[in-house]
Amino acid sequence: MDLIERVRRWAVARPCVLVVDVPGSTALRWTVEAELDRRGWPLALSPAGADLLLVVGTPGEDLAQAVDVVWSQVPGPRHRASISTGDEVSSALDAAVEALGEAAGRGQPGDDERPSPGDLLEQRGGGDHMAMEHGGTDADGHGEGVPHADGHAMDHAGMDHGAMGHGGHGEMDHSGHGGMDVAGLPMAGTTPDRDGLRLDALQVSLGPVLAGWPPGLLLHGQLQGDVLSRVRLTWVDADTGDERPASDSGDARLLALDHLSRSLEVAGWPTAARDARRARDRLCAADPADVEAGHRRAARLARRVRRSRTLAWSLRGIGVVGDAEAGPFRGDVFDRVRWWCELASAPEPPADVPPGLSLERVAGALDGAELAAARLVVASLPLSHPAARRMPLSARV
Amino acid sequence: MLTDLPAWAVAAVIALGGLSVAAGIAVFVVDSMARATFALLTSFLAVAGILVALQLPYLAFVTALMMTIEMALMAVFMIMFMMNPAGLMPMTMVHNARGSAVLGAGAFVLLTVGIWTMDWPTRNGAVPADSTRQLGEAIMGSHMLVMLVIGVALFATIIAGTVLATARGRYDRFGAELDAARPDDPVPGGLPR
Amino acid sequence: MTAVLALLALVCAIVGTVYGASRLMGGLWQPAQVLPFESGMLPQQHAVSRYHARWYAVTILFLAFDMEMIFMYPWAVVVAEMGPSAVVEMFGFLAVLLVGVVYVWREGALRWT
Amino acid sequence: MSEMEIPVGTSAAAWGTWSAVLTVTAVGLLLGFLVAATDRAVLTGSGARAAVGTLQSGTRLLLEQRRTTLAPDSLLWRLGCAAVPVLALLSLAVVPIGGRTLLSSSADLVWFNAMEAVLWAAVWLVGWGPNAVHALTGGYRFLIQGLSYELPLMFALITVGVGAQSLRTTNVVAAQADLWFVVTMPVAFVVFLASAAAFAFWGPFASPAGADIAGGVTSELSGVDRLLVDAGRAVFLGAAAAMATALFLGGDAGPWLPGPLWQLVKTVGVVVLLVVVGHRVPVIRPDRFVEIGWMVLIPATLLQALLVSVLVLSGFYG
Repeated sequence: MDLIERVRRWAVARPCVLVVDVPGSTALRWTVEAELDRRGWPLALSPAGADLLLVVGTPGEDLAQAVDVVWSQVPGPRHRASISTGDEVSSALDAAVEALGEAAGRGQPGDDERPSPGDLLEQRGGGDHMAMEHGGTDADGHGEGVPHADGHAMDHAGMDHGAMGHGGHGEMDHSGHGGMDVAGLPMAGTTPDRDGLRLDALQVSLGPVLAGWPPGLLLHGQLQGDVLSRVRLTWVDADTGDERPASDSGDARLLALDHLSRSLEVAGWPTAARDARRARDRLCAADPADVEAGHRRAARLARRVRRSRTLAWSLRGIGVVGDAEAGPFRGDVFDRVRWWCELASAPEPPADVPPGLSLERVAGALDGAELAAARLVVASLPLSHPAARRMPLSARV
Repeated sequence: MLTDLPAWAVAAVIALGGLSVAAGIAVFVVDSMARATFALLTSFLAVAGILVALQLPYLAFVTALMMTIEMALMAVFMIMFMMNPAGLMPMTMVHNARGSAVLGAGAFVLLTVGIWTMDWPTRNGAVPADSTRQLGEAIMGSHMLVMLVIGVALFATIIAGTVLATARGRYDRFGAELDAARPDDPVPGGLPR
Repeated sequence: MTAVLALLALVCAIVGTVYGASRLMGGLWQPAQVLPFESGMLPQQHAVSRYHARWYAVTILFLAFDMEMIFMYPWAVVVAEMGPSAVVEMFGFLAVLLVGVVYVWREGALRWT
Repeated sequence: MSEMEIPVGTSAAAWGTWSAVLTVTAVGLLLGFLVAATDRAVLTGSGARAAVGTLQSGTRLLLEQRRTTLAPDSLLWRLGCAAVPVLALLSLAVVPIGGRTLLSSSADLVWFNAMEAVLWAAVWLVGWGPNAVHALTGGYRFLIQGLSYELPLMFALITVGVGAQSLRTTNVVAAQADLWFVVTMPVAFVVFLASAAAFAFWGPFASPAGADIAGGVTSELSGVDRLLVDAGRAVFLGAAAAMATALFLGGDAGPWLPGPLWQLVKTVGVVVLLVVVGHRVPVIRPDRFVEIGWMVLIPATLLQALLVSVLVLSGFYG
């Protein structure tokens, strides 16, 4: 028994980590990611692949609910930790892996107060406070030319049982299911799609807890096959007034590297994304020699990314933003990746990055996009955050 | 015919034949389109196993290969078109169940009785050392015409299938004069045109 | 072929053993009952609805083209014996199919619509 | 009485059924481990420590709790998970180990192809089972990727068959006594390796398990289920590397060293090449790959087959 216990503890000594970013704790997340890279702990893409749920920063009410849902999906042995200041990163990770070893060594899920799927759905059915219902500042953030995207269908589709049977949902018909639920959830209804067919439309959410996704962003939309439509973007906890420090040390290069690492991760290029994170980590350092090394790394990465024909071929023509308002973010995803490269490899810290695009604009660009393309568009575009607009850039955490 | 086979092969043919029939019946019993499709695949894989027992490796492997791919694609279409594809709602995909059951069972009995009572010709010649080579010789030699006819038929299938299945064509993409430099498509592809 | 059956049996036994070992190592845990992952939000509908594959036109092309494999594998082993005529016939056959592919490409059916 | 019965120098006939079967399985698992460790070393830049790390994460998955989602199709889901490693190991039946294969029939190459084809069903089921949107999307991505790489892969295998005038792996190796096939069939070699990455949905062809869909088909897998799928992918990649060695790099031929050692050296070389090159490129998006597969790879592999046919007719291969 002792041997098995020791094997169990050894096995979780390098856990897979699912990182939850809280809006406004960007710099803290960079510190955490650097530490994880140093330790060689892999990043999980979904709760199923995670052992450790790491919340970086202090989430607001809605995000905390989302974290609870994700936590209920992590298989045991598991541990959940939160980090709120930069000094405690290393010690918090040590404590987390210790606690995880403890949980694994016990062998039995002693702390397993996992709510059942039925309970979770029940809570929502009872009209509980859910992030979904928050319009935030961008409640009507659907793209132009989307019929019936009145927010109403989104908020209620599948919430009260049989809601889809009610009239007033425009094109939603019920294809004979009579609004019955199976295991607490309804089946998808049908609506016309991008190409004029009537297809099943699956209501989906992307974010807030998703790898390579802007912290705190929430997307509601419907999927027909893998084409997204009726996209609505909101910030979670936007109405609670985010008073935390917004992002970074003021160096736009760091922001560029952050965007690059996210875009490259989503584009499926993990080694390049790792290089971007490492360059960012060095640039953050206090030691001038480290910063110099960071510059060199960033320049090398920029060269590598700009030269990659596969990446160019893969990202060309996606998410084209045409007008002048978009400023330097005009063009397709690859143009924007190249722009981030230019910014990241600049010898001197460039002047401020232009403000990001409004959620309405981005939602418009996502409408009718394929899921993979939508992810790339979101990763490549800077988004304007109400809190970020309000808050001055402040020192790193 | 079966007397030419060793005892294990006869046993395998019978067992796999039973599995194949059972899986075939399962197709109509299960609610879910995915399960129906993959029950049918099980049936085909059992047939591939029978071909192995009959010592026709090439036909066996190629049956498994083709049928799996085709069933995977059939699942795509079943799930694209059939309501409630996962069988989460009670439903049935059979119509006139009694009539079709009688018809199916009748045809099955007729064929089975035929196969087992028919006076099959006795084999003249030995089992080839390489059945794949023999097949190749037949296709390129005496049965060349078959291949040519099938080639034309497949070509016609490709053209007809595309014409029927796609709503957009080259005029939608390149304009009425077919002179657009870049096609107008909702999702770009890997090549410029 | 019996050896392959033995391999199949052994591999299935290994898979079974892995499941058994996991029960032993994991202390006989029940599988966790969870909701499907939707990035922290609750799923609103069952994901297994009718899924519109945008590339259905490619499947038709594939299924037709795929048929020629039945001929081509056996053809491969008799090329030398049958001489140039076999090569001409097979590649003539393939050329016809390739014309079909080019047609499909020009119609835009290789793209996701 | 026929070819299926006469074990033409199969490993089962030479070493006894069970020792041959055990050897194949052990080699398969070692190849999978090699691939997984190399992959981890390149991904994390951790060097030799990656071997321990691979063992560690394997053990971690072994003790991890499994999950079931809401209203899953458990039967098909678990079947799909278990089928991935089973098919990977079965595909090794026609890969020569120590100069012998476990199965030696007149259609060995078709067997390898068929095992990879049955994987289509398995991976799609892994995506379909959990009733989750990301996994489902991943399963469909695997199919469309398959539609694009399958025919080029078949043509690559057929080119080898033409060159050797046989579909039996041992004959293919024997036919390369004078000249490795890679010299006259470079296109087929590259396409074969790319297809190997595609059916293991790894590296540039990893979009069915992509980061943009939260891990795709693997997004709802934990514990043993994830272990089986990941191990199966690694074994498939390793098996394909060993097969590439036999089909294009002369198998166990080479001076000075004993045959099996040569084969090992070549296989390790192919694995390292595949992993290093595979991580130098981003994921190839399946909607873009369709046109490349059909309009570039199929004509290229067909020209390759034509070239080899002409060489065969001219008596080039002796």
